Formats: sequence, C-alpha cells, structure tokens
Amino acid sequence: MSVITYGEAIRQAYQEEMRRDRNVFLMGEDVGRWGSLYRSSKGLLDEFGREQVKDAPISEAAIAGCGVGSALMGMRPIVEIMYIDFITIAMDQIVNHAAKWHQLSNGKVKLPIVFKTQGGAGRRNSSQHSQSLENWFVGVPGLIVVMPSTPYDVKGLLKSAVRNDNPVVFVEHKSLYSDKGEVPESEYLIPLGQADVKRAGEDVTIVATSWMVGFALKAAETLEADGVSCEVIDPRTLWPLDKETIIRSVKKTGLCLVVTEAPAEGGWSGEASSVIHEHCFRDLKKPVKRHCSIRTGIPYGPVLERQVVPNVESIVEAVQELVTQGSLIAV
Amino acid sequence: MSVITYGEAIRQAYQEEMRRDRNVFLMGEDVGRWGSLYRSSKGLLDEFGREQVKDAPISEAAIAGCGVGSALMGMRPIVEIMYIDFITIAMDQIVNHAAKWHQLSNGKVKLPIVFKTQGGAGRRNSSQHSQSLENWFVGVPGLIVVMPSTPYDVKGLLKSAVRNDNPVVFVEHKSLYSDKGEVPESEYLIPLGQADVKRAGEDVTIVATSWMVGFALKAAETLEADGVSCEVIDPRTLWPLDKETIIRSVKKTGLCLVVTEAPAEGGWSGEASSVIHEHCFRDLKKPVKRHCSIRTGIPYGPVLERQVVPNVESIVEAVQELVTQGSLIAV
Amino acid sequence: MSEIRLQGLYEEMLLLRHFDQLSMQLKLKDLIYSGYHPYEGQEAVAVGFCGALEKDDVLLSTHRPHCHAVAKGCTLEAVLTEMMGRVTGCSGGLGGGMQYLDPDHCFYCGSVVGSNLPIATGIGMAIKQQDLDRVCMCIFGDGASNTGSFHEALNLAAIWKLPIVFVCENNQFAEAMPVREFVACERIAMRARGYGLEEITVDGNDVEATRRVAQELIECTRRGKGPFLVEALTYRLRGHYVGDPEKTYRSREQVDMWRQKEPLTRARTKLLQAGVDAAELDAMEQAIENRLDALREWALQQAFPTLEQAVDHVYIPLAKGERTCP
Amino acid sequence: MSEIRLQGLYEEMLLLRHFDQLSMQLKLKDLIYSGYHPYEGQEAVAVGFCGALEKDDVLLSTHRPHCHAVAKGCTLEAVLTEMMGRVTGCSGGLGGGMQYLDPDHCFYCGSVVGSNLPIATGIGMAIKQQDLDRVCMCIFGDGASNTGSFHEALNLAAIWKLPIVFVCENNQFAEAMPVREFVACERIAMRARGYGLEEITVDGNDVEATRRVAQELIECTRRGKGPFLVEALTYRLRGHYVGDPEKTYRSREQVDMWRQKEPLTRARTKLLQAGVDAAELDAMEQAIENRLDALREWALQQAFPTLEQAVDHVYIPLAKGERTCP
Ligand SMILES: Cc1ncc(C[n+]2csc(CCOP(=O)(O)OP(=O)(O)O)c2C)c(N)n1
Ligand SMILES: Cc1ncc(C[n+]2csc(CCOP(=O)(O)OP(=O)(O)O)c2C)c(N)n1
Ligand SMILES: [Mg+2]
Ligand SMILES: [Mg+2]
Repeated sequence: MSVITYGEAIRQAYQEEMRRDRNVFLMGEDVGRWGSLYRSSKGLLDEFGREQVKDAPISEAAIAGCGVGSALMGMRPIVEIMYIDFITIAMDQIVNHAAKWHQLSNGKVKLPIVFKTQGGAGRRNSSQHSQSLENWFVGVPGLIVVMPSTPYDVKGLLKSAVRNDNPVVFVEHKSLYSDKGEVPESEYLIPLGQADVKRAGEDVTIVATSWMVGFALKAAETLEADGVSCEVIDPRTLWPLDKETIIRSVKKTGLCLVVTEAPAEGGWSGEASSVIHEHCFRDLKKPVKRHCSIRTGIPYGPVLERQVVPNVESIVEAVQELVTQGSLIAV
Repeated sequence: MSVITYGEAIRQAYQEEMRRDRNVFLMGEDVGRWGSLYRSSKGLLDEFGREQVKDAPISEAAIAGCGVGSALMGMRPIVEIMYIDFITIAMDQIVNHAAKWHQLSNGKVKLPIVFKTQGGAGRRNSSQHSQSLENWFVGVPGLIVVMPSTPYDVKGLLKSAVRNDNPVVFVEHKSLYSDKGEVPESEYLIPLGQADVKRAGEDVTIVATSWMVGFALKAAETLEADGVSCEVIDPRTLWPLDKETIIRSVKKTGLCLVVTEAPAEGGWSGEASSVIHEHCFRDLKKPVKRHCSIRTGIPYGPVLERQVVPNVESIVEAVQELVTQGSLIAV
Repeated sequence: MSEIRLQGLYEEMLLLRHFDQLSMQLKLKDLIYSGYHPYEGQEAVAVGFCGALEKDDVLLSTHRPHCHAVAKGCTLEAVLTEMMGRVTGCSGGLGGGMQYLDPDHCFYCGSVVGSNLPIATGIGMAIKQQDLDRVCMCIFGDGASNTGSFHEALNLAAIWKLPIVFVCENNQFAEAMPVREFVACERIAMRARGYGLEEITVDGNDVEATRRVAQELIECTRRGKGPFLVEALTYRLRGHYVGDPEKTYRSREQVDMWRQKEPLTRARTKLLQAGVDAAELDAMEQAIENRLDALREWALQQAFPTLEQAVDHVYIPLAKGERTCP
Repeated sequence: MSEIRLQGLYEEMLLLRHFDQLSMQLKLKDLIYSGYHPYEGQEAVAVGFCGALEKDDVLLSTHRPHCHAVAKGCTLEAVLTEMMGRVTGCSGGLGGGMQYLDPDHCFYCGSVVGSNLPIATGIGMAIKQQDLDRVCMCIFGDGASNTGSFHEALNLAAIWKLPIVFVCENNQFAEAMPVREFVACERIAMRARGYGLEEITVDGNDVEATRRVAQELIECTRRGKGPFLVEALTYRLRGHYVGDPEKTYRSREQVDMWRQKEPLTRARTKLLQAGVDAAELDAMEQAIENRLDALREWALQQAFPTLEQAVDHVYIPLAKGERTCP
C-alpha cells in the first residue's frame, strides 16, 4: 500500500489504462497542457502524446458527440467535462445518443465512453460551479452512474469504468482531489455496481455519497463516543444500485439516514430512501431520514458554502434525532 | 362550462394572458406560422402579430437565453421547447442562469419565464421524442415545475405560470392535446403548488402525474367494481409540492401507489414516495409502492410504447397487489 | 474517380422517388407510425452525395433519412420495415422512421436536428487516428446550420483536420421556417469562412453536378485535405411531414416554379436529348415499380418486435466475473 | 459622438491596472476566494468598449469581469467587495468574482463561457420591442467564440436585427489553449460573414482605436443598424488565473514581446510626445494609488453575508392570496 491523493489515483488509473489499451484516450479542455484543472492528468500528454491526450476547445456538445462517434469506431474515450455545471451543454449527446444507441442497434453498437466530470461545493466557486446534478443521469436508461469518495475507490472504479462497454457518467468531487488514502501498489479493479461498507456498526445505517462519506465517517466517530454505533455505506455506483448491501444493513440497524450534497427534492436521496422503505419497511423503527443540502444556490465563500451543505456536526445531530426514542417528523 | 380540448385550453390561456398583458409573448419553433406542432397557438400570430408570437430558429440554447434576457428587461416570455427531449440543449440557460439570477441579485432581478414543453410517450415517436425528464428540474433550486393533466388544469395553471414571477418549467403531455374536458367560460386561475384530488376514495391513495392521471382514474373505476375504493391525487405542481393534500389522504387510506411515466430510478416517484414515508410512516400498512415505466428507451410503434408505460390494467394489478393482505415486496 | 453515367444516376433517383411514394402511401394508411418526412425533389442530393460513398465510409443522416439510407446501400427491406416498426428493420423496428442504426452499412441517423455533426467529429477522429482508408459524410439541413452543434462540430473538425464531408442539404425550409428568414447569411456555405474552409455550393437538383462535387470532395478528404462543407441547393416539394399545413408558409406558385427544376425531369430530358430511347427509360421505371410492389407485399408480412426484444439491450449487464477488490 | 481625450482614457486604464493589481494582492492573501482572472494588458478593451456605454445601456460580461464592470460604471466598492464575498458586493457577496449582477448599473456577468451571448439576444429584443434608446453590449473571449451559444445567439441577433454590439476580446488564449490552435479561422471576425455581418477588427491595445470603433458601433446600433460583431486583438499578460502554470503553453519571450505593446505604456508615450507633463501623469497615478489604498482599508471592514441572507431569494414564495379555482 502507498498513500496517494484522490487526484493522483485518477492519474494512475488513466496511465495504467492508456498503457494497457492504446484505444483509451482522454479528451477535454486543458487535459493536456495543464494536465487538467486539478492536475489529475499531469504529465500524461508527455507520455502518451496528442493521440491519447487531447486538449479540446470550449465546445462541450462537440466534445461529448466526439466521444460518441469515436466509441462507435472502437475507441474508448474518456470525455472530461471540467465542471458538472457545464454538462448542461452536453446533455443532448449523453442522453439522446450515448445512452440510446446500444439499444437502438439491438446490441450491435457498443459505446464504451466515460463521461468524467466533477461536482459539488467546497472550493468557494459559487452557484454556477458547485452543483450536484448526478441524479439527472440516474434517471436516464442506458447510463451507469459512478461517484467515488476515496483515492482507493476512484482508481479502481475509474479503471472499471474505462473497461466497461456502457457509457458511464463518472462524477468526481472537487473537494476530494487532495484527500489522501491508501492504494495498493499492485493493479486492482473495483466492480461497478458494488457498494462499500466504509464502517461497520449496529445502531444506525448512514448511506452517504461522494464528499459526504468522509463527513459521515467523522460523525460516526463522534457518535461512537456517545455510544451510538453507525454503519456507514457508500453506494459508490448510484445506478445500478447495490441494494443488497444497503438492505442488509438497514434490516440489522432498523434506522437509516441518507446523506447527500444535492438538495433532497428531486435528488438521489429520494431514490435511496424509497428503495429502503420498499425493502425494509417492517424492519424500520422510523422512516428513513434524508439529510441533504439546503435548497439553495451554493453561496460564495468558504464559510457559507459549508453551512448550506451537510457537515460533521449536522450529521451527528441528524443521527441523534434518529436514535432519540419516539421522535418522529411531524407533518 | 364548455367542453374543449387540452390543446384549445392552452390556446385560450395564451390568448387571455397576451390580451391582458402585452409584455407576455410566445417564442419557439413554428409557434407562429404553424401555431405550434400540436396547434396549441393556432391563429395567435394573426391576432397578436410577430411582437407577441415569435417563430424562432432551431437554436434551443439561444431561445432559452433570449427568454432570460427579455424577462430581465421586464417582458414575460413563454419559451416553447418543442419536445422535452430537446430541452437537453437549453439546460445551461435554464439551470445556470434562469434558476439562479433572482438569488444572485438578492431578489432585485425577477425572471418571469415559462419554459413550456411537452414530454412522454403515446404518439409513436420513439426514444428520442418520448422521454419524461421532469424530475431534472425538481432538483434545481429556483425553478417551479408544473405538469397538468386536464384541459381545466392546463388552462388555469398556465395562466398562473405566466403571471408568476419565478421561472416555471411547464411540462405538457403529447398524448393529452386532444383530450376533452369541461372548462369554465369565465376566467379562472389555478394556484401553483396545489394538488387536486381527482377522485375521492377510502382504501388506497394513488398519486399519479400527467398522462398517468387518466389511467389511474379509469383503474379506480374498475377497482370500485371489485370493491376497492381509490383516492386519486394529481399533484399538478411537482415543486413546490402540496404535501398536505397527499399526506392527508395517505393518513386516511394507509396504502399508497405512486404512478409515473418516468422510470422509477432517479425519477420523481422516489421523491413522492420518500415524502410520504417520512410523514405517514406510522399510518402506512405497507410501504408506498412505485409503479413506473420499464427502465428502457421508449420503443417505436403504437403497441410497444404502451406496454412499457403504466396503463389501466397494470395500475389495477398494482393496486390489487397493494390491498392484498400481507403481500410485501421481497428483497 | 469513376466516370459519371447519367442514366445510372437517373435510375437511382427513380428508385428513391418511387420508394418515397410507396412510403407516403403506407404513412397515409397509418402503417408508418412516426412523423414521415417526404423526400420528393431532393433525390439528386441523396444519389449524388450519399451514393458516392464506399460501403465502409460512414454516413450520418437526419430525421429525413430514408433516401440517404438507400443511396448509401442500406437495403430497401431494412429501411422500409424500420419505418413500419417491423423486426426486420435496421433497428429491429424499435427506432422508427427518424432514428435507426445500420452498422453493417455504416449508416446512422437520428431525430435531433444538428446532433449528428458532433458525432461525425468522433468518427472522423477515429478514422484519422486509426489511419483507415475511409471517410465520414455528415448530411444535415439548412435548419440544422443554426444549431450550436453545427458550429462546435465544424470548428472541431477544422482544427483537427478531420476526414469529414459536411453536406448541408438546403431544401429552403426548416419545417415552416424559410431559410431566407431564419439563416442570417445569404448562402449557408458562407459559414465555411468561420472555420477556415472554402465556400462550396452546388446545384442540388443537378445529379451530375452533385455526384461530381461529391466525388471530388470525398477524394480530397481521402487524401487528408478534409474537412469540407458543401451546400447543396434544392427544394422540398412536399410538406415537411404528411399533413403539413403548407399554405401557412409557402405558395402553390413557388412550389410549382420549383417543380419545373426538379431533378428527375431534368435528368430525363437530358437523357432523351442525348438520344436515349424513352421506352427504355419507361421500362426501367416499370421494373422499379414492380420491385417496390413486391417489397410492399413482403414488408406487410413481417412481424413486429416483441416486448422482450423492445426492452432488451438497454444496457450491457455488469459482468459478475469482474475481478473484485483485493 | 463625444470627442476622444487620450488623457482621460489613460487615467481610466490606470485605474483598472491598479485595481487589477490590488485584487491580485488580495487573491494572494486569500481574501478573494474564487479563481481570480487577472486583466493586465487588456485595459484598452474595457475602457474603449465598456466605457463607451451610457448608464442605461446593458453590458453582459464574463468570468473575467471586474474591469469591464468598473469601466461600465459599477462602483469599485461593489465590485471589489463582491470578489471578497462581502455583503456590500454587487451580489451581496453571494456570487463572488465570476458571477454577479448589478442591475442598477445594467451590468451582468457569469462564469459559464459563451452563455452571455444568448442572454444578450433577449435584452436586445426587449430594447427593440419596447423601442428604448438603449443598446446591449456583450463581451466575451476568443474561447467563447467556439461555443454553440455564440453561433446560435449571433444568428438570432442577426435575423432579428437586434441592437447588440458583440465584442470578442481576443486575448490569444482560452486558459492554456492558444487561439491559433483552437479557433479554426484566421481571425474570429471572419465568423461575421456567417451571420451576414461585416468583418470588423480593432487593435485592442490602442485605447483611442477601441473607443473610436466602440462609439461608431454603439451609435450605428442606436440608429437600428445592429447587430455588430467586432474582434479586439489584445493579449493576456498574466496567467489565466493566479497560479496558472503558464510555461505549459507559452514562452516568456512571447509575453515580453507583447508587453512592449501593452496599452498603458503606449498611451503614456503618446501623451508625453504630445507634450503632456510626466509629473502630471505621475500625480494622476499617485492619486489613484491613494484612492485604492483607502478602498482596500474600507473593503476589509465590510461584513460577510449571514446564512439567512445566503439562502434568501432562492425563489419567490407562491402568493397564498392567489385566486383559487371556482
Ligand atoms: C434540436 C431539435 N429541435 C427541433 C426539432 C424539431 N424539428 C424536426 S425537423 C425540424 C426542421 C429541420 O430543418 P432542416 O434542418 O432544414 O431539415 P429538413 O427538415 O428541411 O430536412 C425541426 C425543427 C428537432 N427534431 N430537434
Ligand atoms: C462552458 C464552459 N466551459 C468551460 C469553462 C472553464 N473555463 C473558464 S474560463 C475558460 C477560458 C475562456 O477563454 P476565453 O473565452 O478566451 O476568455 P478569457 O479567459 O481569455 O478571458 C474556460 C475554458 C467554463 N467556465 N464554461
Ligand atoms: Mg431544410
Ligand atoms: Mg481568451
């Protein structure tokens, strides 16, 4: 094991996959010269050249379509959309084409594209650069949606995404790039569609995604001290969802908190909560609680943006409310 | 009361609002010469001229942005996106600008825009012209999302949407334009954010949206014959949601089926189901059941597209499963 | 470049004309379900351009694709039955008349206007990178030239010098929108300058001209001189779709005026002047009609896809065999 | 058109230069939180174009907006404290340095490249329809000219003849992307032809030239001759943002070469040649420095918005009073 950052883990995943298969290439704004905004492709232009590392103009629709066309021809594009906020410009290609051509060809055409982007708050980028839009893609048949929270996960999942023959929307988090974590020296893959129990516990299940996973783990430590044992689950892949792992946990604990950075309404937390109620209704002591960002544009600045998003303290409070006897959300 | 079609109700709403306020104008592809694809603006170009009825080129991003800019200047644009599938091209303007500028101006700037489009299946248009993407907008703070199911509702809600000072995403359904229904001769408005109990019942609550409402009502009739009394609720506005009306009903019936045309995963059904569980947990005899389209691209042709979408028979079955003692979804 | 034989081109156009008519009849009988977009009057574009491609050249088409598809080499059977939603169609009857994929004939079309241009850049990029002896042709309408996709794709293709021939089939209308009023420049070809490309326009109703230009551009593109943008001027003689209230945007007179210039009459006249025997041409036409009658009968016998087929291949299930975490 | 006085323009440029430097210092002290995009070297564009607008003309700017904003008439206080996230900022400190709205000064900027062009069409349309004596100016970069938004907006503005002056501020780079490599045409102005507009280019480092052209175009636009697209050629002397690894895409030599042509030195030299007293100019500069020192002190005293302020105005609550169904 070596300790590396989330950003470096991504770089290693690129490097290993591009070396393994020359059809794998990275395309996006400044992925080459700059090595991408958060340096996750630093040095790759030198090693692989312009054939595999392509700087592209500010044309998100064309870049996404270029991914569709090149995948159609047997290449394996990794299309980087610098901020998920700009994926709004590439939606037609991703939703109307990438997601649908495999089925429209009755399985003949395969589109192994990774639409790689990053979302969320924490970098003081304000409301046009900090959104959490991942649930849009969960609602589109034909797409796989991945959201890794650790260096170990991002490397193993990115490698699997590159090798997968479906279009995959791969959502990193801007506040995680400098997070450090242990990653094996030897090559490994993490299967898509497999959740990970980040911490085992008995009293409450916390399902958290992306940036929220780290907060949930810290909250779990605090709560442990108060004698509340939390099991923290990171789905890692939002679709297809590893329901088994989540259900098994909730059947054990009987209490569940879903934590997402996206506001509750219309976000993935509703999907998770519904699935859990549908499968664990009789086991639940209380309804699943959703703890999500305030429904607002992300305000600017270091303080406010963290106040509108769930944090360690607010997660601790939410869990405490959950474990407190009888407390039920009133109408 | 006079009996008119959903399409005619829309036309009347346009006409009344454009006469009332010359700042109200309709813009979109062929809204003028053609009177729009489903003729819902037929004859308006003659009455109001090009100042209020503007045919626009195939430039969804520009049309949406034109809506933002003109609203900023005090006009009240109704921006028509011919199919919701093409709103993928206008997402940046709607999500990053229209939805955010009111807050970014600390309330000084108002953007009274109606982004009007139509979605869903039933017209044999295949997968690139039949999607149900409404939940995308529910997840975006700053937007109001409306989805009317009857001539009466579409007229009253469209007029309210035009008068509202928030950006409103107004999603009609392509299979409803020729549906007939009673509409008052005298002017009326329907408040945004107010659900409607389409049918009162005692045993089961069915929450259905758009095209699904009519199917749910027919299913309720069939079920009545079998002695199952269904209460059918149409939220009409997906955000802000009239939780009270839904909760009141579920507290009474203790059983709930949510029916949407969008596939369950990532769709609005998860939001509805979560809200109901959160508020009615102790009253529910069983978990809320979601009955939604199969997770697939909408296939072509008259038969298949109706088979992948909920229909009267499948809704009846879903309700019967719900009322059958003890039947619980297995893990 | 292969010699251009007018009679052969005329025969191809005749086939498309009759195929379009057959399709229209089926649409009127409601045997084609999606909006059907007639092609009458534009045959010289499909035959001249799409017909000039080799089998493994890639063609990206539009929501008005059936004649492009046939000219490219897709079978009449597959194209017609796709429109009819039968399992023998290009997309197994799941796509319908505006969106189907025929990988075996390197033909792909879709119903979102302008969206085929960005996809073309990826195909061109792959061809260039894999150093294949193939080209990509992307055909689209005058209306599509107003989409952001058009602009982003042309710029990308131009800066990367991709082997793509972009063909703008200007049939004077985008639905009810006359090109004069909705495209800001006099000729769409003028947009080429914005991408460092030359302005190329061709009479889209003169099949010899379209074929000649097509051959040249395809040839140059094979030699790495691409991309190219060419505007083919033609006219849509029928409504945008069957049932289009045409009078809301154009006059009978205008249509009649253009009917004088329609490509088949022009080609036939020229052939007769060149001494070709009218009877020979009539026989040719008769043979085509017979062929299409047989096609029609056959098509009506074909099955519809089952629900199982319709919901299959939504995505490729995740391999359980994948190596898991150590 | 008002007479052009170089000394006045020079003073405005000096203010922007020092304002940019002050901002950069605050960024280095981490008192500006979002990516800060320096403006050094481009002052003649902001002063020449944005400064030529009347108070109620509308300006739409970009992710590099601070100098555009000041030249348009926004107060230094509001612009600086917005970057610093203070409640006294244009957007009450909620937008930050790349996205804020100042309706009182008809100034709007955003951080999504190219997205201001479509919004400009709506403003132009409203001005035209309401027959107001106002114009809209939309300023954007070379990189933005590759977006679909650029194309769709220019076509729309052109077919509707909207009163908009589109200013492409070509500073030679989009982040690390050199314009030569990423914009397919030789000069961005060449794209005008695709919208039936004339090609207009101006030396963006010559403030008299930019102001002259700006006045002409604004004047013509007021008289209903719009829209116009003008390319102003300049050069970004600093990195795209503070911390930009510039060596990955350009050489010191290139930067030094352009520094010779930077607009302030040019203006100053010309003024001295014209006999203006150097001491007078130095005094002018000193006054500006003093003013900005005071500004800095004041800015640091300003409060941050509260959480309540931050989550207010997300939307306008639905009026309960609305008339309900009969
Ligand atoms: C992005 C998008 N917007 C609108 C439509 C609706 N639509 C279908 S065909 C058409 C006109 C296309 O005109 P043109 O590109 O000239 O092709 P033509 O129909 O003339 O062959 C429109 C607006 C669409 N399919 N896609
Ligand atoms: C749609 C979109 N894509 C990418 C970005 C990231 N980005 C921010 S500034 C920039 C470069 C813009 O270049 P240009 O338009 O020339 O303006 P300049 O920075 O030179 O002033 C990019 C790519 C963005 N903000 N928006
Ligand atoms: Mg056309
Ligand atoms: Mg630039």
